[in-house]
Amino acid sequence: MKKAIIYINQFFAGIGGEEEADHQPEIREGLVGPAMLLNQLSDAEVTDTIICGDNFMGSNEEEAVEKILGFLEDKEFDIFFAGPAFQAGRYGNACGVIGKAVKEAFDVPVISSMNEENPGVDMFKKDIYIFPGGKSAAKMKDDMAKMAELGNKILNGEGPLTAEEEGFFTRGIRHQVWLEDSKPAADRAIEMLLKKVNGEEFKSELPIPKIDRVPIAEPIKDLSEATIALATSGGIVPVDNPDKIQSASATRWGRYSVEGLDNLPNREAGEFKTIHAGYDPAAADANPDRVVPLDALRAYEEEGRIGKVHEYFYTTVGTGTTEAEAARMGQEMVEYMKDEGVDAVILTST
Amino acid sequence: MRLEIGNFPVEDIVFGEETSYNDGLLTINKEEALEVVKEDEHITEADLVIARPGEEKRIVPVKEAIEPRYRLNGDATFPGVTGKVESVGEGRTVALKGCSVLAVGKHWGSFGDGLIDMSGEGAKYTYFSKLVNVCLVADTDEEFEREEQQKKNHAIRWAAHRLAEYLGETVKDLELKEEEVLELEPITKRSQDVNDLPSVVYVMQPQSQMEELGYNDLVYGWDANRMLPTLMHPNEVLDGAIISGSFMPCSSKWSTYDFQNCPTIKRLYAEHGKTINFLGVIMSNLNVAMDQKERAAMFVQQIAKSLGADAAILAEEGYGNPDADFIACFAALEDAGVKTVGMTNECTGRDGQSQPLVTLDERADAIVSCGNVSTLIKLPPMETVIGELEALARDGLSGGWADDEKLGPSVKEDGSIIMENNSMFCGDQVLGWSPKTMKEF
Amino acid sequence: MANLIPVAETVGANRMVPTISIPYPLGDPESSEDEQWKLRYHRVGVALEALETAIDEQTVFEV
Amino acid sequence: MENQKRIQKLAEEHGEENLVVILGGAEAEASGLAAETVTNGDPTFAGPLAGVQLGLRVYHILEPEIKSEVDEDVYEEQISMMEMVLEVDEIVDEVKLYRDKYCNFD
Repeated sequence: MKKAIIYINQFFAGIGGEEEADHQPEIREGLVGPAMLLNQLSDAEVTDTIICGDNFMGSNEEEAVEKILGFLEDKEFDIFFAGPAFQAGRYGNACGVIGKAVKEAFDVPVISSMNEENPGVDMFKKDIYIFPGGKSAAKMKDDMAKMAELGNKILNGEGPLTAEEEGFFTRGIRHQVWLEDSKPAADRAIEMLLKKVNGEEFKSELPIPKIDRVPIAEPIKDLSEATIALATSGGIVPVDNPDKIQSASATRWGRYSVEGLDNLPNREAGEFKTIHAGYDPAAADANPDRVVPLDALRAYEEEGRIGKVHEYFYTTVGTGTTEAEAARMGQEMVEYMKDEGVDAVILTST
Repeated sequence: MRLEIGNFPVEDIVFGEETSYNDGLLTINKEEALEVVKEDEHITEADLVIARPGEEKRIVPVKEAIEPRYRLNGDATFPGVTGKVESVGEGRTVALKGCSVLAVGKHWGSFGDGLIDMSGEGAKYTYFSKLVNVCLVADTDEEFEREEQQKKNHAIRWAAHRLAEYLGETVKDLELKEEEVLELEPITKRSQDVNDLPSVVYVMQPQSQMEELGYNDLVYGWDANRMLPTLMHPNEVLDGAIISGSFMPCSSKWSTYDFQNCPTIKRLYAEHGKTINFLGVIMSNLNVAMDQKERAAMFVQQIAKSLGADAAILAEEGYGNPDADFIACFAALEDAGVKTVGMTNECTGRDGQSQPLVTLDERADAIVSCGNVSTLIKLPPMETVIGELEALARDGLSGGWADDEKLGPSVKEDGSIIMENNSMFCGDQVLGWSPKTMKEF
Repeated sequence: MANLIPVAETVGANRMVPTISIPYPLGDPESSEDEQWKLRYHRVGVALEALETAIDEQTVFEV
Repeated sequence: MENQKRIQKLAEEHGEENLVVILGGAEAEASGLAAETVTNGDPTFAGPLAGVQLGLRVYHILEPEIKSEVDEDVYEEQISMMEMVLEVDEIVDEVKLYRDKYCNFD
């Protein structure tokens, strides 16, 4: 029989309310509070209950996560549940923090439930399955039933588990599916068009998601003291592409020295070229400075407009490259840049 | 404009003495057919191989697909490619239905080439597994692009078009059994009850992002990169005026076969006079520079406005940077009060977590989505490979790779493969066949 | 520095300087070497100005 | 929570068959929750009666069975005002639902 473990807070463990919210993390073998209900509804056996005070989790997150992951280390379990957390904000946060950590550490499905007003929803819906739940514990049964039902489907290998059919909050994870009725795209388009023209309700197959915002960096106070790095998604690499960066859907990146170079020598000179498969390479191969403007930045260095050009330029390929991979590569590049005192980056894209 | 297409269903294709059509059986004199192929001296080797639905056959690298056709007045079936530039879309054309000519590299693949499995799990990823295919497997002396990831594939693609015309000619004198009539009255000469219906334009954005000539989709033989959006009659699109290019990641590609049979145009025809007034096609394009994208969107908006279009269906051939053209056009149409439905595929990554289109705009509120280019697909070996399997891994196909830390090479020793949907031949069927959509998981 | 400003905006870039084309962001091969250099020098200069400028929303700097 | 503890204790001391719980809640949902708690166990699974099925007899004060047991004048004085403003039928139905379903005694 498959095994499940559930996380609940001090209140649902019967330990106490606000006065006990600093309760230390603990694990109890067997069923405590809502674990009993889950055990009735789930196809898995609920073997243990993890309990932690909401405030403890809020103010000692790292310690709490470390302890709880420690509890789980020698446990066997196939699925993890957290909550339901209803409208309780701190509890929702705790379910999300633990759920995400457990998913990353043990790669098991994690399921929770929260009221749509719970801030935990927006914070963690991308990381774990979260069902829209009731405002208070009066909805315990309904909410737990939804969690258990999805858990059962996952454990029994049933699918596909789409947000639309199962009802959990959308997670920004989109995959292709074959429509059951095989209705061709042309028919779907005409139907949508007629509805739109006639002012009837219609449902886009690609709802426009909210756009990510990046915090704005402070301006550089004194450029003449600053070290500026060049970076590109245009795929400029040494001609032998030593890091084997892919020409599309890249997952790798490289950094190459420009020390002592006034510009980037081209493909013909046996130095730099582009391996980007998404655009015509002729112009970039003939003069890589068209993509990575080292020559121009050197000129500003000479004039004293900037302090200096950073020793390396950073590069990868931006065609078909997923946002997640791009973000990861960017973060990895930034580590190096920070270590080496780079103040600002000019990133060129093609 | 009235186009009559005489349809001859093809149930099977065999080689034989005389190229002929008889009651669903197409017989090809291989030698004679290959002579047509080799009219271009750049073709160094060529063979024809038949691939039927259900057979254990894997075809790669596939560069183009064409429905065999012939124009009965003797003009070029594919103007500007197999003959002079003369207008199409009017008069009579015959077509061999249920089959296609595939242009297949004997060795070398390129970024925009794809793969077709005729049976098994892989068959569902492409429309062409349902057709009886005449595979023209050829090599050329186009040494200048041998090592390039982007290839024009000129000799093979043009040879396939000649071959399609040659096969189409087989039925030119035969008695018609089934005829499809495609006719739209001129826009200003329609009856009141048609004029009262919501008027709809179909905006197409065929691939045209390479600034160098030879890679892009062609409009009457003219590189679509060199044109501004223009009004076309849907019959021209269906009758060979548009030729597919050699650049776009393959699942996003619209082959010539797709243009000849464009399901969205057929569907708009079916609704014409009943629920809508189908005005025609605005042929736009895809561009590299932002001002080009904006200029194209502006022209599309202007044509739609001048026509008095109430609504539009907008389709892009591609993803990534073309999404910017798609969204710019979508926004321009909505701003002009033209209620628009977009058709596209998405690139959400192997894990499904990436932003679906690189550019988004809340005005794009009605989209039909046809698939994820980056879905990983694993397929078992096939008994027979037509072309060269190694091309998938070696030659930089958009959905293949030579090596990967986790996944290894795309082509395994036992002939099984792992690839991205990107290289499924015309797999996302954005011109209207797609039975796929995208859902949140 | 990007040609596809809408893409940069969508992914959340804050300081943006337009470039001229996808295959050659900073130097059109059709124009003379001198013109290309001037353009590249100028646009990189705009990027440097952008780095010095305080902004409170996504900003596309004029070139 | 305290109430659940108290009822659990009373049931242990006097035996479940010797206990009748009379509710005074003003809303159907809350009364139903309380009725469920003392019969089938705490449905919120937060209190001592989580997973404990006492199966007690449970009535709302507004139900005719209880009304008939109470001195008319006292009822008039204490309850009748509330009887006029509350959704009596809803409350009674809700409590009866759990009693009929989970009560172990007649």
